[in-house]
Amino acid sequence: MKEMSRIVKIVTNFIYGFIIIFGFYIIAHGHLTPGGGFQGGAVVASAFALLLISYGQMKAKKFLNINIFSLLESCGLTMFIVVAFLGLGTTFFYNFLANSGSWFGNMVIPGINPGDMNTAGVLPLMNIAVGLEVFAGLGIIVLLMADGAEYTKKKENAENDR
Amino acid sequence: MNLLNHTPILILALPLLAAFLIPIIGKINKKATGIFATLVLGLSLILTIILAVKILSVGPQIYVFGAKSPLLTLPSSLKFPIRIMFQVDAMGIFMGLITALVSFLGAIYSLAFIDKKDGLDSYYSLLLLLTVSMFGMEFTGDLFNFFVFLEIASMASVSLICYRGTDLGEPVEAGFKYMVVSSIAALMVLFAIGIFYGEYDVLNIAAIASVIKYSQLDKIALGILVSVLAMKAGAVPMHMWTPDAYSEAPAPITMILVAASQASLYAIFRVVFSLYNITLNTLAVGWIIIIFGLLSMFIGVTMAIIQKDIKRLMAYHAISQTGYMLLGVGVGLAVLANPTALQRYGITAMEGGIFHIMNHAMYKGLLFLTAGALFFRTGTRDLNKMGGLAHYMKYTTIFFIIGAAAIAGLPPFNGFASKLLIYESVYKFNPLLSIIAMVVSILTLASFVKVFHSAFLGPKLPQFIEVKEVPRSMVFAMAVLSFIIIFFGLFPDLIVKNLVHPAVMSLIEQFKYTSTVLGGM
Amino acid sequence: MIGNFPYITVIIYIGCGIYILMFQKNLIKLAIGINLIENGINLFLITLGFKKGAVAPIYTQAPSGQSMVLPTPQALTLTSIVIGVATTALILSMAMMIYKHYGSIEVNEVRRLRG
Amino acid sequence: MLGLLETGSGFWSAVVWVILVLVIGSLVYYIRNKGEKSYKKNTEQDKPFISGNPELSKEGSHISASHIYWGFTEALKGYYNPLVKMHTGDINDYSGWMVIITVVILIIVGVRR
Repeated sequence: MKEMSRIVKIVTNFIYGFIIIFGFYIIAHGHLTPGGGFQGGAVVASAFALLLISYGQMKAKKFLNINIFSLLESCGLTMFIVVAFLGLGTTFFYNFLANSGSWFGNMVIPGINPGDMNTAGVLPLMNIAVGLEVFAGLGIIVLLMADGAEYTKKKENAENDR
Repeated sequence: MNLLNHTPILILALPLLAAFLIPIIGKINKKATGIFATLVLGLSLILTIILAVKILSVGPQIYVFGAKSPLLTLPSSLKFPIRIMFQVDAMGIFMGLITALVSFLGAIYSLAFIDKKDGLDSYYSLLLLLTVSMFGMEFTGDLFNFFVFLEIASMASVSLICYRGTDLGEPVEAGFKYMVVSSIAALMVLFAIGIFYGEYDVLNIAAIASVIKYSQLDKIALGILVSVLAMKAGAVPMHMWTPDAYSEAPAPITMILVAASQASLYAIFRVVFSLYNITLNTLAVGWIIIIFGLLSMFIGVTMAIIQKDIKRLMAYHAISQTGYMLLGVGVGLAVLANPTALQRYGITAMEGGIFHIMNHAMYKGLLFLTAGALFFRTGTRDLNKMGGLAHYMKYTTIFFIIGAAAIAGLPPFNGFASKLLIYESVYKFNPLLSIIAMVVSILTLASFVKVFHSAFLGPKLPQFIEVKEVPRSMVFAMAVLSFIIIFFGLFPDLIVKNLVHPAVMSLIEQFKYTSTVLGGM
Repeated sequence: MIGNFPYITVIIYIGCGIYILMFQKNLIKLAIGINLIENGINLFLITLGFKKGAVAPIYTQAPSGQSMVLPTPQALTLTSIVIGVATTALILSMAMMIYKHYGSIEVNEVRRLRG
Repeated sequence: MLGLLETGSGFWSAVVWVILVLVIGSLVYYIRNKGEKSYKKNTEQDKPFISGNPELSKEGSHISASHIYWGFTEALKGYYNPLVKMHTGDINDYSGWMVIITVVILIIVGVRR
């Protein structure tokens, strides 16, 4: 994919930071506001897609490195399973942090309230793990599809020239 | 905190953790991923055996996720289970043993078989994911959890079918076809689960089974589930993905795919026996499954005889052998309603059908591994190009003879024991079915004689001069399977009495299935 | 009759999806067909949990006098959407590989394995 | 120890079968050894007699896979041609078959009692 015009690149440089921060907001507040690991990860991955389109596939490969994404994805997945294993004292996915006073352990106030971030025990950890995995995974998918599109474009150009 | 009552989940969680760690290990050193995956699968095989011994001695095991204790099925304030739970009874662990053994041997076989440099860590993590999802399909007691594992299984198997797709076109085509058909199937299963949830507001199989009334909606859900899962198991009118997928996947993966379609077969039996049991019109649904079995048997074997590609021929045989299992269990289902016939031949027919699942997984796995060995050495799968390989590959020839004799149902091997059970009991139900089953068995032998003659016999061909025996890890995997085939063949009563009969009983007695979860309500 | 409109849309969704899968010749259109069926079933799951005049299930306790919609179908739909993303990504990347090897994504050309 | 498998009407024991095969096999082998001693392998004696025609080379006479059951497939051409044509291999037919079979089963299960 060729690069976009200069205007798009400037706007992208400005915007993509906020998109990523918004994505992390959705991941972190998954247990309070609508959203969670997958939705937040998708928003962050849309920032990568934006970078890919505006800078074209060749340039984007320099700062969107597939190996880092794959490493991030494995770390996210392993974190998810390790958090589930930690609950093995009682049962597999046991929420050992809920109402325990330590991390994310406050009591939940019933009724209508804006909600306290420090509640719901293991759930925020799971959301972060899934968010990490999803935005790395979708990042890889977007980059690989860009490579695929690049290959088929080169093939078509070659056929048209012949 | 002894690990014993956590075994149902550890069988799944350890390979899952390994699957996620493998890309990281792959970065450190390429060869370690294969050995690590094999060790983890070996560990999960040992855990499956421990769980099997425990279930066959004590009774079905429940494992509730995230509850105060693994056995707390009903949260204090409610009358029906909410949490996702594993309910492993004799039938579930019977299939679990097949999955564990087949995937362990597949991992050992692929240590030497797969030598691709780049995609090695994705291969092993997908193999572990496929094993985990098959375990999940067989152990779960929750309908939606079954749908999620079904979807993971089809995605993992599709990516493994396309593993050789970077330089070849056919594997990707086979994978694409399988993926399209499996996603329709999975979405239809989700539709049926939506119907169940809409009617009974609960997703747990045992809870639904205790309140099911076989209303008009339940009939629709039953029709969708049976036909869609029959497609995933490879029953005939919808079997066409099977030869494409089995012939294009690498040999160890085909062996595991056979066990994966048997997991869908198990799902049909779970839906029909544990979810509905007597409430459904047993004769009609029984005859539907019998007709699926007959079609699969006959068309599977007649299509197999004319095949030229060795793995395509064996794939059609997998379809025709699935027909035997459907026939056996279909007869058992057809007579489920009247107890006298059930005692006389229904239970023996089901024992034959379910014992045939285990036997088929063993000898079909062995045959696919021998086909993989031939492909590994000669590079072709076309029977016309092969010839005289018995001169060079001694062990593979012996293993092939054992596998072919077992699939054709020759006496000392395990195929004969389960086919005999099916013939005698199905004869009492309806003689014509048993006659067709015998004719199909003869045609199976005919087509394997053809493979043996064209691939192994004949003079030494010039282009195979430098062919030599396959590496040790492949020979070891095939040797283990042959030992099991011979052992099951010589002492079938050990297996039938200790493993197959409890499995059949756990399918037939629906009240035991529901009472373990709802506490004998 | 108004209450049945979501179910009619579900039938239309699944009908279009199945029509596409059975008659369309382009592989990408098959992926679209699968997505249509998936959307239809997600809509079906959501409408199962619907209660007239109920509030979104995001509170620990329902506000006084009001009731909340059933949360479980929404969780099922979430997982189904996640699986839908993965399935579509897999199918589209396979379609790209088929185009790379076969040079075409028409169903009647992608037919080497038959018989 | 004998591994008796009850099969509804009778039983099956593979161990007894193997013992029988060994006993009868050794008997047959014993009778075979009593036969003509002057027979030697790989000599003129074990050439197949094809009414005097020269024997084809081994490579020439090896029937390859697609010709082995040509008689069987030729006789059943009426059954095989439509069956092979049905396996078209394109995806529309795969999903078409699946939808048709689901509809048929829904009719059978739904309409009956």
